Amino acid sequence: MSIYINDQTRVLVQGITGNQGSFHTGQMLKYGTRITGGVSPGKGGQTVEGVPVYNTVFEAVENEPVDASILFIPAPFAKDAALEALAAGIKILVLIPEHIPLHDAADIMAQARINNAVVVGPNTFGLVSSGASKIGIMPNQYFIPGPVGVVSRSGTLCYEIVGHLTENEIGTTTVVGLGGDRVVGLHFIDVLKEFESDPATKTVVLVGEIGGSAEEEAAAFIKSSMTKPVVAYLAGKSAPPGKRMGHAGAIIERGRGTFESKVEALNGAGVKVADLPGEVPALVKEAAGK
Amino acid sequence: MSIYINDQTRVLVQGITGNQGSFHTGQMLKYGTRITGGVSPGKGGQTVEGVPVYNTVFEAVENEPVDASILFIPAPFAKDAALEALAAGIKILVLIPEHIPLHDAADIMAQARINNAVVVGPNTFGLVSSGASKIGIMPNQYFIPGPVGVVSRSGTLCYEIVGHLTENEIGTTTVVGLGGDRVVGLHFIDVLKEFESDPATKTVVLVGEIGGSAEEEAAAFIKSSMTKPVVAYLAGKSAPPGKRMGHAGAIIERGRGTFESKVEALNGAGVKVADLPGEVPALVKEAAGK
Amino acid sequence: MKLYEYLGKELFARYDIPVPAGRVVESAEQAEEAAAELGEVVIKSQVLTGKRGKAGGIAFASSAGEARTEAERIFKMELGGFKAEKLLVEEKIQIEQEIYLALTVDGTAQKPVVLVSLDGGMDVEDVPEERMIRWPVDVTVGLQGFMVREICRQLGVSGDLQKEFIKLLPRLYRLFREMDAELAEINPLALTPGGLVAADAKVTIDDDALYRHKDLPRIREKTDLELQAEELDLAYVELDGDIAVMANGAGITMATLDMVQHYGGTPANFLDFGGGADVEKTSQSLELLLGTDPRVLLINIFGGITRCDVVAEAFSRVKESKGIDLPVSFRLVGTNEAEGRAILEKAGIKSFTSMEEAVSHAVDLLKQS
Amino acid sequence: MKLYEYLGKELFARYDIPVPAGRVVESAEQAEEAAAELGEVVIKSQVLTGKRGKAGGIAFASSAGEARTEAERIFKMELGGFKAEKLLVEEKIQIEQEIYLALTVDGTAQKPVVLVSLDGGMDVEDVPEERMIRWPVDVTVGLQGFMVREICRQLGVSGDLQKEFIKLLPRLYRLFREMDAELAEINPLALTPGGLVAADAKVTIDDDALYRHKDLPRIREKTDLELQAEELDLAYVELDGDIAVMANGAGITMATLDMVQHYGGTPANFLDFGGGADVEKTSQSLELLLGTDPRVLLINIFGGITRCDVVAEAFSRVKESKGIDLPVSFRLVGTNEAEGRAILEKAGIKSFTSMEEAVSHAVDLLKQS
Repeated sequence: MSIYINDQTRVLVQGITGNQGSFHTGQMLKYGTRITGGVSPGKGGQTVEGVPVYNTVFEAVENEPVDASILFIPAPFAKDAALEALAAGIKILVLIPEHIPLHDAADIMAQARINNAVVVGPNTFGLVSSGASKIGIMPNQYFIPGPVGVVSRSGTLCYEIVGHLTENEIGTTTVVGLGGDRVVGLHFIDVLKEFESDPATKTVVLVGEIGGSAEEEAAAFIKSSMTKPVVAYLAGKSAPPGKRMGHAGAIIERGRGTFESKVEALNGAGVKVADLPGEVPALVKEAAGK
Repeated sequence: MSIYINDQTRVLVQGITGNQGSFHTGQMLKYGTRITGGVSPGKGGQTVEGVPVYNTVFEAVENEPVDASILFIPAPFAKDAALEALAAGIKILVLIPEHIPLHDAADIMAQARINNAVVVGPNTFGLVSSGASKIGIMPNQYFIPGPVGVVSRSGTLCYEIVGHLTENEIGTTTVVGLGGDRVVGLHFIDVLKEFESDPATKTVVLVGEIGGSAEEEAAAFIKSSMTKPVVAYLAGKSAPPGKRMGHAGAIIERGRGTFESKVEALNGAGVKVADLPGEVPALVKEAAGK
Repeated sequence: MKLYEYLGKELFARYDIPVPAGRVVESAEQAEEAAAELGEVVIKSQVLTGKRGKAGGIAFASSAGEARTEAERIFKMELGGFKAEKLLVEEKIQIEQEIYLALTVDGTAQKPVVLVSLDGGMDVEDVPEERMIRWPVDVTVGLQGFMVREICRQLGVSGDLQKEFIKLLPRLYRLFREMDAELAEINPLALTPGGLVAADAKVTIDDDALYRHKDLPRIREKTDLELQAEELDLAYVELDGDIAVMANGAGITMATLDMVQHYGGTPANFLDFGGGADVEKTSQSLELLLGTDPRVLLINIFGGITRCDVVAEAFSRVKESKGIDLPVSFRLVGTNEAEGRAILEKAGIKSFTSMEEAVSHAVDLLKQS
Repeated sequence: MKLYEYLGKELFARYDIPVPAGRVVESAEQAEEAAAELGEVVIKSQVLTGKRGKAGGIAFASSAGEARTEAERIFKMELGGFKAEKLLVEEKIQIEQEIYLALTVDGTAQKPVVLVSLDGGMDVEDVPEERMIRWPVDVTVGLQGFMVREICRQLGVSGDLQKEFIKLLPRLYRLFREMDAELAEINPLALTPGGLVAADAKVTIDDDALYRHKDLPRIREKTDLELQAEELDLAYVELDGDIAVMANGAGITMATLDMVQHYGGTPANFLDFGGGADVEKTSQSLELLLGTDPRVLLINIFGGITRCDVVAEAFSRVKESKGIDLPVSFRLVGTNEAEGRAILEKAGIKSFTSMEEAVSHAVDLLKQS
């Protein structure tokens, strides 16, 4: 079982003929993702890794229905491509690019809300239903089926933690990368809700970081509405206030979004917070053992 | 029974302190409409005909829930007021004003679609659930309960026809004025659907006019999906092509939307078209007798 | 409000939509000067009628002298009842392909709609339906690049022409929205060696939004009566018959005309004086009608928002001040009906409650007159 | 990119948001001239630090001479590590009330949000939460009049001030959206006898959208290293410690710093060289780091989109060309791990697979050095 996607999900790759698009199309196919088509304006009629390429999303969906689209589109053109996918009726969008302008992201989210579509990202590694379907750019080998749901604000750190789980032979149901930008589609709470109602997910790992109030909001939700155990790791304990650490979110401003406030909120919701990424598997086992 | 509204519908009057707003608030109250409040920026705290006046729609709905709002707002400000009602969660809007700019109407309808709201008008007399609730400006005395649903593109002509029905002691379930502008919220088909599924409505009267293709579309819908008898009257038989007769719609352009094409389409759907307004009651009786 | 071609093209230029180099001229001499500058030119009468070309209102000239001669000829022509006050003299452009492009509002979809066809240059009604691409635009999304790419795919257009469309369509959409246009039509949109150029411009601005466009000139290519009616905010159309008709509401006014014809009469006009007019405005509407010298006057009032007493009061006032000596048939029901009827009786006017009776009476009066 | 106050005010003026009359000056002489024109003035250092006023970067002057003296003083000051190159000399305005007004983007709501408080003039973090009105704006609707009326109702504002808000807020919203601002803050927004005036301007433009605003100057109030990093499109922050850290991804870079501290070391920087960098860019990132003279170098790569062989190749290249003589701890796993490890071995570099091992090794190296 999994959330959002499964092995039946029909996936479109927008920007399939580019370097990133074609490489990850191959990777996703290897993982088992059901890719039904790609879009690259002006390249219609070609194939990439055996996948047919269309000129427009409308042409693609005319030929075969599509459930989800992953975008490998340069940031300045990502809004247009995302709006195209939404207009063509696609209900799950995975926005890989970073540096999408803030107001473009706001415009995309507004249309996604209107169309009842789920947007993962932007600036995300995507999401994976382990062993069934990967719509993203994460390294295939770490994502093996198992009982743990993972949701993360950052990419490589999430691989690090999933890597530790895998080393310990703990697999995952679904791993979702929320994306590192200020405006992203899914938030912790959205994904926690899904995990809570997914029978296959027994334990949840939340990978957060300093800045913003997403972890505090997640903690409040866990406290009020979750029965499943949650384990967390938070990055940024050593970060000085007022400096932006890469992500739009990773900045401690005006005393808000500190490491301490997040740990306190999570602990208050019964969530154990690991000191080091390598401690996560033990905490998961401990939580699952209860 | 009735469609869209009934005697429980809580109605807000936007622009209640103006001449039209206050006069028709009185008329609607006399008819039995449940008016719970009015809005007039800067006039909050006053009362009109015993109805409390608020400064904003948000203030009004904070005080008492509202199901429908009727707007007596000068055309240049109508869009703002309509968007306010939609933002405040009101699901039925009756837009009385004429001369609302075309693009403003398009903007209003876009937001209404997003909010799943019904918009009656603009440039309409409103709608009335006979004997229960009137949200509009039509003269009270002609709208008595009975088995006939009426839907019309024009106002006074609709009164004329309902007047003939009343003279013949034929009452109405609901009478809906679609409004005379190029962009209006409800179309014939929307209202016909409601009448078809309203148990109290036994016969439907459609009052149309030349121009556009609304009557032809209605005819196609009647043919494919209606079991109840429909009687029609169409204005504009004598109108010369290319001249705009008042309404945005009432113009025969490029040989389309002629009287003859509409009569043919309606007859083809089994709809009798009256030659004179005064012939409608006889046709209704004949249709109901079948 | 329809804009003259040259005004439409001024708007196009403001929105970076390419137009041919040209000059607006008010005399044949100026046309000659313009042609001397521009070389081979096309001279186009600036009137609002659609069929300028067929009627001879457009001419080509390969020399300045020829331009002068043609301009003289066109200035003398009457097109659709009007003589042009201005001509547009434009460089002759090299056209490789003629495209039809328009934006209007689709009432059923409640949205702006893009219309494009590769069969440009001809009358739009002659373009086969299946050769016309229609793309409704959600106003909350706007006209985005992806829509143009999809339109191009459906047209079978790619490469440079697609790139030209991707530049041009969003500009036309912005103009359409920001200028409150009902219609923004380019026919033909000419593909030239230098790219797309708007060879014609038909832009109609929404009258109801003119208050937002104070910089636009007000165009008054109308009869005096129509202009008067416009000032009074009346919906007025001149017709050829004998019975002047005044009613409240567009639908019932049309129905009144239909009934006049049904009973064998001929209407002299369509006059909808709207809802809720006061005595002053109603009086002015009546005076306007009387100015057309009709043989019979037919007034049909079903008062809703319009009050019967107001109409009756206006009528008796005009009767007193101007004298109404032609036969009148008056129908009066609805809001404040009794008060209205009383006023009319005092003024010696009989009134009907039935529209049928009033109209057939009017036709009888016409036959008697 | 934060804009200097004077640039923010230039934008305000472009969007018809009233600002005080003023001059931007680059010398004390010019400040004197400006004050001679403007009368009583306020002189404001054009630096990006927030606490200009408290630090003495703002002064009032009632004569031209005084303006010169104050300007001289301010030009010499260092504020937030930078000396002002420009001062803004403005007429002193008569303030009846100070208001806080800002537009920013609310990540949770995914929408622009209006922030307004009648407690203006103070630091925004000192405004009590319940005195701050927050109004999220749906971008498909835009900032409409009704929203301003409702905000005013919640503020308890009516009459003339409400009218001023109704004029001003939609203009600030347009600026915010069209200029791709992350923040457009006016604090204080001054109520003067002539209406609302923006007494200050804090506008931050979204770096990711700067390509759409070629007319805006590029502001470079940063250290040389930060500027170099910006040119390389790296996320780089200088810190005070000894171990230079380079990793791929913001989260894991932060986690690496945390782990350095956990094992008793101190990080010299935050350097996230992103995902999918090529050999060239990776080499440049390394060179930048080496330029900071750290005592130990820690590289932590979990290759996903980043390829281990590329990083290893870059490292061995830099090692060869520039010579890396400081102790290095290298962690390398993920995409093309075997190839990367082989390259490192060839260059005589041992690498770890575990982040914990690599980090604790780096701290050991520091202790040994």
